[in-house]
Amino acid sequence: MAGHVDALYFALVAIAAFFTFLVSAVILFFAIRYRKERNPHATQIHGSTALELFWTGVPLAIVMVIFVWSAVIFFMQTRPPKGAMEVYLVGKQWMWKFQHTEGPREINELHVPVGRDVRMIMTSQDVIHSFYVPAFRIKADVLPGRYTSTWFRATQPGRYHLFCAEYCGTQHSGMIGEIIVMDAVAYDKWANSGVDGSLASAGEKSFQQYGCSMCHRTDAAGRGPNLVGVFGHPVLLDDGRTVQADESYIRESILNPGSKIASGFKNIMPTFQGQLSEEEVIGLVAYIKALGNGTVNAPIPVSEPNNGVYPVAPKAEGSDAKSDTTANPPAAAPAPAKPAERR
Amino acid sequence: MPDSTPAVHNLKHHFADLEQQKDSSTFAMWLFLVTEIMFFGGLFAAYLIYRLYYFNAWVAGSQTMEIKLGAINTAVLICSSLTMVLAVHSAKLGNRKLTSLFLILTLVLGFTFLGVKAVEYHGHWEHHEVPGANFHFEHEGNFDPNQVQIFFSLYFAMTGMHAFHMIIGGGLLLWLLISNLRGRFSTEYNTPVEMVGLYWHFVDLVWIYLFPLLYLISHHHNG
Amino acid sequence: METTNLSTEKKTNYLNADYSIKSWLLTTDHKRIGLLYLASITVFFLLGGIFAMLIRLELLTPAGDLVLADTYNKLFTMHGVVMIFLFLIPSVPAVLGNFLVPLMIGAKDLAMPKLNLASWYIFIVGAGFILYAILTGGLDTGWTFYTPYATTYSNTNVVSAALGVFITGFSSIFTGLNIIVTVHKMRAPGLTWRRLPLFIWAHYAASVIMVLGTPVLAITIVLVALERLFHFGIFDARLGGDPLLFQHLFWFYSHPAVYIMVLPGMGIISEIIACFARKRPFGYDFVAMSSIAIAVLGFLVWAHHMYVAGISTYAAMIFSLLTFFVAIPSAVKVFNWTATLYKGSITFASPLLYVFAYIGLFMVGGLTGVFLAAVGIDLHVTDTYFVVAHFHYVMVGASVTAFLAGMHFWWPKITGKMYPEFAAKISGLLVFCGFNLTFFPQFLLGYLGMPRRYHAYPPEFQVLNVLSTAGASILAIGFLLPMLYFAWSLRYGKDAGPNPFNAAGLEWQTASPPPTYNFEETPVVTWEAYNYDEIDSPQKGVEVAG
Amino acid sequence: MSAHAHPTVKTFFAVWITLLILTAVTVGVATLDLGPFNAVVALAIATTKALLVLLFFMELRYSSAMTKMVVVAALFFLCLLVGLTLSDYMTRGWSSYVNPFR
Ligand code: HEA
Ligand code: HEA
Ligand code: HEC
Ligand code: CUA
Ligand SMILES: [Cu+2]
Repeated sequence: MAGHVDALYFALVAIAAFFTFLVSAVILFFAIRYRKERNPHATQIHGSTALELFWTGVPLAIVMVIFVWSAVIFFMQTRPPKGAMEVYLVGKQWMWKFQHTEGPREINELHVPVGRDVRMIMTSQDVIHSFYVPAFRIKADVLPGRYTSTWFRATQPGRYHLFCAEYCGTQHSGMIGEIIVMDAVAYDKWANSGVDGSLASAGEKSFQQYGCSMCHRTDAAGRGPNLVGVFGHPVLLDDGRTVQADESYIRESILNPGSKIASGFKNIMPTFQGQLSEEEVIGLVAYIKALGNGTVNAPIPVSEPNNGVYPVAPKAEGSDAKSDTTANPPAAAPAPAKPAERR
Repeated sequence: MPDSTPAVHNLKHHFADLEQQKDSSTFAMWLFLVTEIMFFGGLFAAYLIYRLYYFNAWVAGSQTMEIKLGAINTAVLICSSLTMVLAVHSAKLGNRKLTSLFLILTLVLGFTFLGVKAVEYHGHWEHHEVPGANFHFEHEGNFDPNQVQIFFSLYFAMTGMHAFHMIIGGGLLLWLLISNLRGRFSTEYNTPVEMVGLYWHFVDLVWIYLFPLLYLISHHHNG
Repeated sequence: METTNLSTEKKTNYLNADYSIKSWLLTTDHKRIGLLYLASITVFFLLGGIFAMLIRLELLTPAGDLVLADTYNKLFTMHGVVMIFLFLIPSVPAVLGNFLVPLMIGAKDLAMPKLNLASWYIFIVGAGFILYAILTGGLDTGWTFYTPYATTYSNTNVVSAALGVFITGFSSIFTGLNIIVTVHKMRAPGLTWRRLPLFIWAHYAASVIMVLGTPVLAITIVLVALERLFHFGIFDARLGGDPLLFQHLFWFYSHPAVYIMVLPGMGIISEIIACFARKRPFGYDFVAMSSIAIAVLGFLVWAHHMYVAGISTYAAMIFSLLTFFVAIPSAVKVFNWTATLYKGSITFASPLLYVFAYIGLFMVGGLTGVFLAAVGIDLHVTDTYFVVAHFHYVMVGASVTAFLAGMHFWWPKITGKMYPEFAAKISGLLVFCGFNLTFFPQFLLGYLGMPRRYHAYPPEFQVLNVLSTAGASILAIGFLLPMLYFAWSLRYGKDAGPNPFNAAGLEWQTASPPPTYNFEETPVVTWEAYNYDEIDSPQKGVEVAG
Repeated sequence: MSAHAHPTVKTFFAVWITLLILTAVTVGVATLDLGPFNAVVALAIATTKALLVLLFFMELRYSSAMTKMVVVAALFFLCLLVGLTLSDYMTRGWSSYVNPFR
């Protein structure tokens, strides 16, 4: 990614330098050639429509090329490839809290394997922060109240700066950290050295602890919908809309259950706003995601990009993705029958 | 015309004639109304976005409105627009008495509006519908009370800004009334009356949209 | 330069008509009001400049050791707020625009002189609120007031600063309104739209932005204050609101506002180039229309400040595309200015040197704006020093330089005295060099990844920061000098006469300083704008009206 | 400039009556259930009323072309504000909201 960005950047530097030097040189030349001593009488020229069109058209053509080029890069920067490993991030004044799906939690440090796509699913506990790793040329604001996401793939082991790029108060400049890129073997060792179980199993615990399992059961007796297989699929809402059950939707369903009601159910689920920490919510989200393919401890399925910020990429290759749940491409078919089945 | 002030007296030094002066004021007033449109525009944009996002909450919030009071107030404002227009008309004809009469009527109607609005606000306060610590919204429906709070935030911002404009309008009317009683206006010179008229109608116009948006359009949906 | 024998000594003019303080504070003369503004914004520029110097001093070392983090945050916030709302927005329009618009169109005053005076008072009251906020603990939200930080988390004086910005906004609205009405209704007989100086076109366009954009800022800032005071949830994510809505509404004004800051300056550039090249500006119609185009297109691009803020990818692309369009009219202007020099008869007076500096710096600033418009690049450099460098190039390098150019050019008209030419050239050089040394390294810093609004930074960025601080001290001297020699010239400067540069334009056809009602007789215009051929032809001088 | 026509008192009363009737109508319609058309009808009526006020009470109908242009320009920029903001809000959920409208 850095390569793409740099290429465009240097192209722009070249264009900018060209125009700056061209115009400066012309001005300098005219200023000397037509100085009063040498040219005591000005010749009045009113203008030239042909020239105007020329120097409107040329810059326009140039910027259109730049637009397309940069838009392509932007698409790459904002659409996580399939099969990316996922890391959850909670920003707060003034620290970064990471949670790996394998279980480890970190503060202000993020260990990732080299050569793997890493997708960040991020939210903030308070104000807006911004996740910025200059070496990877990526940045995305971390907002309170919803998930945003971005992704990167580190190509060189090493330690890289992580900055908070959105002003967030007193210690904004202290909200820095490091991305530690390790080779795959070292990373696996690191990830599995801890005692903590996976994120989904932590979520499973919360699921019991907060009584979610009382209503959300796998048999038909639950007062709430069966959550198995919800994730990654369209959900029909009672107002007729259909939404994609992505991380943001799950999050919203837990914290603001009233805002989107699954069709066929009543708005009886209590809000858990204020009772769950962002970390617990993340655990629950990871758990419900894992339920998506039936087995909690199965590899986390490939998910769609989160609600809103970075919409779904047109389905690309992704053949090496190990997941199978995408066999049912969610955005392709609104399939209102699907949620109905679950009732 | 009775005791009309000499036209020259009202011509400011930097204008060539009264016509240029009047054209300038009218044009300036319309430009000012443009800024008002953009001012309220920000609120309307917010309203629209949240209505699309939080439809159920919007319905719930809207259904707490007293349509009857809103309708009465709409009628009151429309009447005040009529009296205002008549005030302008009489000022143009140089009829000082009628001008005063209509200005007073407009003023009275304006305050009636504000009074009714105050009653409504009081009701919202009683029902804990004012955003903030006091806010409490307990109704059946598939929505999050916080979203209803946003509805009320916008409700108070919009109607509050509108009421604020009415109060300024009231001040202007009072000033017109006093000037008129002092015989400042004549057939030649009555621009201030006309300008305040434009302002007053604009404020009316904002309400013409606020009324359906806040009171009516969600009346029949079930949230 | 031809010295006229018309002595201005004995004549009464707007300056010596009355010396009492009351005659200044209650004046409705646009020229005096312009000077009231000049005095006020100079004070605010110095204040903002002092904040800037403290910022630069702090950044001399990587560790945040000069001031506390909180203090630093207040410094850049107050620097931004003061420089933007109290200095740059009123700078050209309310000083030079106020002074010159009526003169240039042959009017006795602006259409609404009392409103004009009221604008100044409103400005002062608004500034008072902002200063109050600064004095009672400051403000630390950044000049952008982003929510929810500004509404919920900051514990500084947001409400009074917001109120101040709200109030100064009205001053700006009224100035814009006044200029528009004046241009429409007060033009001298014969002065058709296509005979208007480009300065007028530029101010007209900027005024359109002030009238259309500022109210949206006003209501937004009111909502921020309400949210802070009464817990309205409109922008608060915890209450279900959307912080991005604030950003949309804020930038709906604040992007067009950057063109309020630059357009009037562009008008100055057109006047000065024409005068010192002794030519009608190349492509008059295109330059005039590009001002209008910038004003209109400027309203379509605001979300380029929000590419990574969480807006939809599609919206980001739409706004990116539109942003590229707004660069085109600026390109048209630059090329036409250059072409105006062709076959001119050029004298290197200091205003023209400032103009050359302007064009160079504006190109760099503008073209790096094009970098930022490119979504793929902006993702990396947004909220870094690259952006800081970009906007200082356009705001300081371009707008402030244009303001200085204009001040030199019209100083003789305003005061009747010439500034010292040599000192002016030196200060121009200092500004140009100091400026580049201050802000060019910041482009590099930004691309290397140094985030903005950082009180402390990793040590590898130090060298470039030191360069930048060094440049800032040169720049400070460059800005200080004109204030000194302008003041000096009031007493010791040569008498200028009505038209020291032999310039076209109605403002030069009355005495310097002009009499209270500008013209002894309302001029009747029978010639095209920029009739330098007639002025310079030895047979036919243009008769001086009045 | 003062040559142009002016509305008469009769016009004012006619407009006034129409406005009151329209108010009654819009309140009446609100009690019917028209689904999404409640909003459409209410806003259509509001716009009619607004136009009446603009054209007759504010005498826009009798004003110069310039004034009319000013009003149109204001509405145009208002549409830009609303429209471009919505371009974000309406496309945010393109991956998720299969049908963002109802
Ligand atoms: C006077 C003020 C001013 C001016 C004139 C401009 C002009 C421009 N600005 Fe700038 N800008 C700011 C002040 C200004 N800006 C400020 C204050 C901020 C940051 C606010 C904050 O976050 O605090 C900012 C931030 C900013 C951003 C957001 C960056 C970010 O936060 O991520 C962007 C993105 O698109 C941008 C773009 C542009 C563009 C495209 C122009 C264009 O108008 C430039 C047009 C000019 C030219 C293009 C040069 C001349 C043309 C030629 C020499 C011909 C050749 C041209 C081509 C081939 C294209 N600006
Ligand atoms: C018109 C607008 C304007 C102007 C003129 C300036 C002028 C300057 N700015 Fe400003 N700047 C902004 C608008 C402006 N700035 C804005 C909007 C921001 C963003 C704020 C935010 O993030 O919220 C910003 C932010 C900003 C930063 C980034 C802070 C950060 O992100 O952490 C820096 C850092 O170098 C900086 C430096 C300077 C310097 C060195 C000058 C110099 O040009 C100033 C030189 C002038 C003087 C010094 C005054 C005159 C001289 C004297 C009075 C001499 C005597 C005084 C001394 C010797 C101390 N500015
Ligand atoms: C009182 C019963 C109850 C409890 C306790 C409860 N839920 Fe629910 N939940 C429901 C009902 C009913 C719905 C469907 C209506 C809705 O969308 O609000 C639902 C919907 C959901 C959905 C959206 C599913 C879909 O198909 O769209 C998720 C996710 C969810 N709940 C998660 C949780 C979690 C996590 C907890 C515990 C922290 C929990 N629930 C606790 C009743 C409950
Ligand atoms: Cu977190 Cu800045
Ligand atoms: Cu911008």
